[in-house]
Order: sequence, then C-alpha cells, then structure tokens
Amino acid sequence: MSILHTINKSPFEKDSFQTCLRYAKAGSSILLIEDAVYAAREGTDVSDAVKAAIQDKSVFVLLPDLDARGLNSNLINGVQSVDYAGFVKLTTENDTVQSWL
Amino acid sequence: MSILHTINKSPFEKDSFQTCLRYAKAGSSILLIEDAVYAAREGTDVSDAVKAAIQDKSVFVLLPDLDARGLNSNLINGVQSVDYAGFVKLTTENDTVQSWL
Amino acid sequence: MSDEMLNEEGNVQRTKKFMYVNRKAPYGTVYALESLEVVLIGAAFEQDVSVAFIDDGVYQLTKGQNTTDIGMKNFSPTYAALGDYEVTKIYVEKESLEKRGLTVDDLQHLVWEDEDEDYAEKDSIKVVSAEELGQIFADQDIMLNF
Amino acid sequence: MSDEMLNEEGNVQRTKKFMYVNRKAPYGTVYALESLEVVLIGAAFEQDVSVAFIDDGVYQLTKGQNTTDIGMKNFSPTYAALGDYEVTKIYVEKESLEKRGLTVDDLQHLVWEDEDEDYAEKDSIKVVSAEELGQIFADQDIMLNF
Amino acid sequence: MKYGIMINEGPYQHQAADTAFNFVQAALDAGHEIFRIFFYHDGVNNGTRLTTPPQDDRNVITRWSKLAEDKNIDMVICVAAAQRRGIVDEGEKDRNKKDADNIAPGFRISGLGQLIEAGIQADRLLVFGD
Amino acid sequence: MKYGIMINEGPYQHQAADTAFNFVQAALDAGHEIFRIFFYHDGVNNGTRLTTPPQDDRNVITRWSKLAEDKNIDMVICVAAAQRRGIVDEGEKDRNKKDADNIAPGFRISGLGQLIEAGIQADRLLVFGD
Repeated sequence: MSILHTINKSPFEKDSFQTCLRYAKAGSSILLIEDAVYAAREGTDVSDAVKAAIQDKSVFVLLPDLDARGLNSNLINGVQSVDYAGFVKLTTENDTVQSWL
Repeated sequence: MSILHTINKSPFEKDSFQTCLRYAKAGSSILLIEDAVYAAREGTDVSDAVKAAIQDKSVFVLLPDLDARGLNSNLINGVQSVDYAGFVKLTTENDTVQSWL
Repeated sequence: MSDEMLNEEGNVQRTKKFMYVNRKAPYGTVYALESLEVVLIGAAFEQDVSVAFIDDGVYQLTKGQNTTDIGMKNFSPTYAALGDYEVTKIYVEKESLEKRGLTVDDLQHLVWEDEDEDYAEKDSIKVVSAEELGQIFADQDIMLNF
Repeated sequence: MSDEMLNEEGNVQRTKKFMYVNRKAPYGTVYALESLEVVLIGAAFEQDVSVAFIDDGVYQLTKGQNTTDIGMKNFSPTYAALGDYEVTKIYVEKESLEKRGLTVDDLQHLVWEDEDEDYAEKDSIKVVSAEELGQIFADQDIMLNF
Repeated sequence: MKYGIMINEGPYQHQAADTAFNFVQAALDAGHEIFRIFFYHDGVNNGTRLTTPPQDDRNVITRWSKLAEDKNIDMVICVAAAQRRGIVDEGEKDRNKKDADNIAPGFRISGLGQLIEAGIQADRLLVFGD
Repeated sequence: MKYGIMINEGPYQHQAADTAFNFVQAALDAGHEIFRIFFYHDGVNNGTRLTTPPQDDRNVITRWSKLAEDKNIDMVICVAAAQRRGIVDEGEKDRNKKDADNIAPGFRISGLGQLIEAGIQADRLLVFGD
C-alpha cells in the first residue's frame, strides 16, 4: 500500500518535517503544504535533506501556499508543484494519507 | 538590566529552546515551564546544552509542571526547582520577562 | 465478526486498520487527552486498532504523573484501561525514548488479558524502531496523527 | 513629549521601550497578522517602539506574497506603512536569514522619512546578528514575543 | 471517491480550516463525494455563528455554512470538544442549562463515533490540524 | 509590584491559560497587584460563558470570572480578535447584528490600546501563549 505524507509545519520551527522523513518509505509521496512549503526552496539548511528524499520518493509542494508566501522561485530541482486539484489527485493515487502536523 | 527568559515548549518539538539559549546573555535567568520542563532532565539529547547554559546563567524549572509530567527525578545538577511563588519572585528579581513561546 | 462487518446498506465490509499516532506531550496541549478519548470511543467499533507513541508522544505514558499543583485533570490512569477496551497493540518508538533519556521502565506497565490463553496477562507495549513502525504504518487503512 | 508622558494620575512618566519579537511565518498561523495590528495600535502611544524578526519571523517580510489562491487576506503591504507610523527600527536577524537561504534582497524594502533631515528617505530594516540583537533586547522595558 | 475530513483547529488562528476548505472544494470540483467533515479539538470553533471578521478578509464560518447548504455536506462538531469550548446548539443549551446557543447553520453536534464511522465508510480520511 | 498579563491561547487546547491563572493567583498571594489581564488571539475564547467542561476537570472560564469578582481584576478581551472568533458582549451583539451574546461575567471587550496601556502602567508585562 502506498502512503501520501503531508507536512504542514516549517522544518525550521517544528520536528514534524524530520519525523516525516524518518517514516516515509522509498516509493512513497510527500506533499509540503502551509508553512512546510519553505522546505521546497534551494539553499536552506534543510535542502540537502529534501534532495536526499527525492532520490527514492516523490516530493510535491502546494503552489497556492508557496505563492502566498512570496517564495515561488529557486525551488529544489525535482520538487513538483501541484495546486489543490493536484493535492486531491495525490490522495486518490495513494491508498492512505498521513498528516504530519 | 536583567532578563528572565521563560520557555514553554519541548526542546525536542520546537525551536524556542535553541533560540532562547542563543539570546540569553551571561548572568540572565531561564525558567522552564509547561512542556519545556523536559529539558531539565539528565541524559537527554539536550542535556549538554542545558549544562553549558548553567555555566554562566541561572536555570530554573517549574516544579508543578515537572510533577504533572511524572519526571521529577534525575534532574541536571544545578537546575533549580521553583513553585509558582518562586516564578513570581523571579519576575520581581529581574527587570523584564521575555516569553519564548 | 472477526474482520468483517455490515455497512449501512447491509453489505459485508472489511474491518479497517486504524492507527492513532501520538506525537505530543501531555498537559502542554490537549491533544494527548482528546486523542485518548477517540481511541476509547473507537474501540467500540470492532475495528483493528493500534496506537503509536513517537517523538514527545512517548511522554504521555510516563509513570507517576501528578497534576495536583497545576490544577488540571490527571488522565494518565486511563491508559491502563486500554487493555480492557481490547486496545492491545501499543507501539513506542525506541529512538524517541533514547533521545529523551527514557527506558520502558519509565513508562506505565500496560497489560491486557488474552481470553484465548485462559486470560493470561500480556504486555501491551512493544518498543519498536522507527524502521519497524514504518512497516506497520504502511499496512494501515486509517492514520490519525495527533 | 520626547521621552516623557503623563500617566493616569497626571505624573510625568518615562517613555518605555517596547520590543515586538516576531518568530512565526505568515498565513500558517495568525500571529504575524495580529502582531502587526498590535504594533500599529501601539505606535499611537508615543512609546519607543522596535520590531524584530527572527527565526521563521523573517518570512513575514518576503516580497511578492500573493494569497489569491489560498483565499486569505494578503496583509504584507501593511509592513510598508510602518514608516508612516514612525516605526523605524526594524531588526532582522542575520543567522535566521542565512539558515533559510535568504538575503535582504528577498525582503520588502521598508523605508521611513526623517523629518529632521528634510524628510530624507531612510532604510528601516537593519540586518543584525543574534549577538547584536541580544544587546538591544537587554535594553528594553517590554518584550512581546509572537 | 468518498472522503472523510477531520479538522482540529479553529478559524483564523491556524490555516488548517482554510486548507481543509480549499481541499474540499477541489475534491467536489473533481466529482468526489465528501462523506462527512468532523470538527474536533479547537476545530469546533469553526461552528459559531457569532463571528464578524474584517470585511476585507474571508469569512471562514459562513463559507462552511454555504458549502453545507449548497452541496448537502454533513458537518459534525464533536460534543465533548464543543462542551469544553462553548459551542452550543439548542439541544445542548437545554441540556446544560445555558441561556444562549451559538451554532452556525449547517453544523450539527454529535459524538466521536461519527469520526470513526467516517473512517470506516470513507475511502480516505484526511486530518487537517496543528 | 504591578503586573500586566497577556494570554494568547484559548482554554483547554493549550496550557497557557492555566499557567497564567496559576501565576496570577501566586502573584496576588504574594501581595502584588494585577493591573490588567488582556486576552488576545485565541485567548479571547477564555471569555465565553457557554462552556460545560467535564465535571472531573477544572472550569477555566468560571475560575477567571470568580477571580475577577473576588479580586476586582480588569479582564479585557481584544475586540478585533473577538470579532474573528465569535466572542460577543451586548454592545457587540447590537453593533454587529447578532442574535446572541456569549461573554462570561467579569470580562469586558475593548481595543488593543488596553494592552499597550498595560505595558506602560505595569511594572512587568508577561505573555502566556503558544
């Protein structure tokens, strides 16, 4: 069974991001929403961790949340942008959704 | 002027603890309350940071919060326990209070 | 009804695997208490229930909690009732304990009675690695994170 | 009344130093917005006001915020009004920017007009180290963390 | 596909209720069904009709009420969480001897079993919280 | 010593209101004065009289109301934050054309200036939040 992991907390503020990476298996999908979208940017203290995750997992970011925060540029290569329709589609393509809050 | 810093978040969950340590000057006081009391224990991943802080700052822990969490033992040497009356006293002995939330 | 039940339309429906994941410390926020209320209510629904404690969630199970001086309700005795509600699969993450300088001896001893073995008392808590717990997560139908 | 005012009993009272410390990202929570409302109201009280942005608080000042697709109010243009409210001491922590791969060019250019120098336009934002900001904190009367 | 939605935070303080709303809209637009939206923890505060948000901002509450009416969606507020936080319908008002109620149109108050049932009946259960 | 107290979280969800209450009690016991308690953000939810918490738990709201009455403490709810979250007194009810109010005894609704004034007048201003 495949899992869609969502994270909604900034990787700099809370441990949700690190714990999600600890639990997300190879082949699973991770969607960054709300304050977690900051993790999608190149050149931060967590961008290496995101690049490592992309090696064997799919990493997505919710574009409306990125736009809201004014940082829709300089994204890590391989992070895929989705809108809310794309978010819904991801929940249909995976068997379960785990929300890392 | 002397500052009393309070922290109410677990050092494992949020960045408040690390940021408070970054800002607390030598001679200032730090009071651990609510979920921050977990930082007062010996043998955790943050106990070295607390011990370093004790070298030039006063570190206090709110005993009622420690009791509630069942972990009123094996405290780091030099961390001083206070009750709510002691919390009030600390706010009178310092000029300002900064709450790291 | 071991792993099947009737749904609203009267059709047979597979029992679902519910996993409750607790990641927050008690008392600082209400999530631990209200999560426990969900688990207890959920136990009446004849589903396949598991509970996991990771990150600060492991603090929920510490022994000797005494809330007298903060004036809040001590709900920690309720964890001991989980066995009576047939909630017997309780996973605690090893790495989270270690990071916090805790061992399983710092936690409540939770048990359940196995009616298939003459009501033998068995441990409910299994200390597992994140790797093992991740495998268990991968097998669930419903993940509720608190 | 430069640094004195009358209190309720009509006695002369020293102006106090208010420091508003912003540590949270915008939109994910309301703290950034409601903190800004406090700063704007507080500006009317003729106190000595400073605002600091550290940790995720630095994200509050990013350029080009567009909230159309999340349906929330974009309050970022209001930061540009701080100068008009005579809030001219805005500190941004250098280490917090670096950790997030940001430079001051990613932030709004906030200015104020110095009436003592023929309304010359001056930068409001000062990028400072945690060490320097800690010294400034030590000199405050009131610390409000958001 | 049939969705169950759980919302754990109140309006305005956290984005959770906004994200959930946008997700639900998108799911409906894609032709999916929302089996139930369950409000728990501070999420129950989404169900008060007494708010008056600034006119230049979204109205989280009336948006939910309109959605419930337009799309006939079952929106359930947990009774235990509501009692702790002061969200009251007419039945709760009488039962707990209160002098007012504050529930918004389209919401109903019921037990936690409604959440478990949503987990059982829906194809996916999503949690939005803090 | 004269204290100003700011509370930024609602009852039950976070411990902030409990810690603030215990601090205020201890300050009063030590002979200090509480100039004002200011409720902001979700803290405004401390001021609803519609809660019915479990009988074996503390009642955060009535505890505040009793404290205000017994010790004559000024407890102020921020009007802007209250409008977003549905905390209403009689004046707000009329002004915003609501059909009910829900404010608890001992609380009053006023502007953010009351917080700044507390900072100016008090010897110490303490923030309790999340």
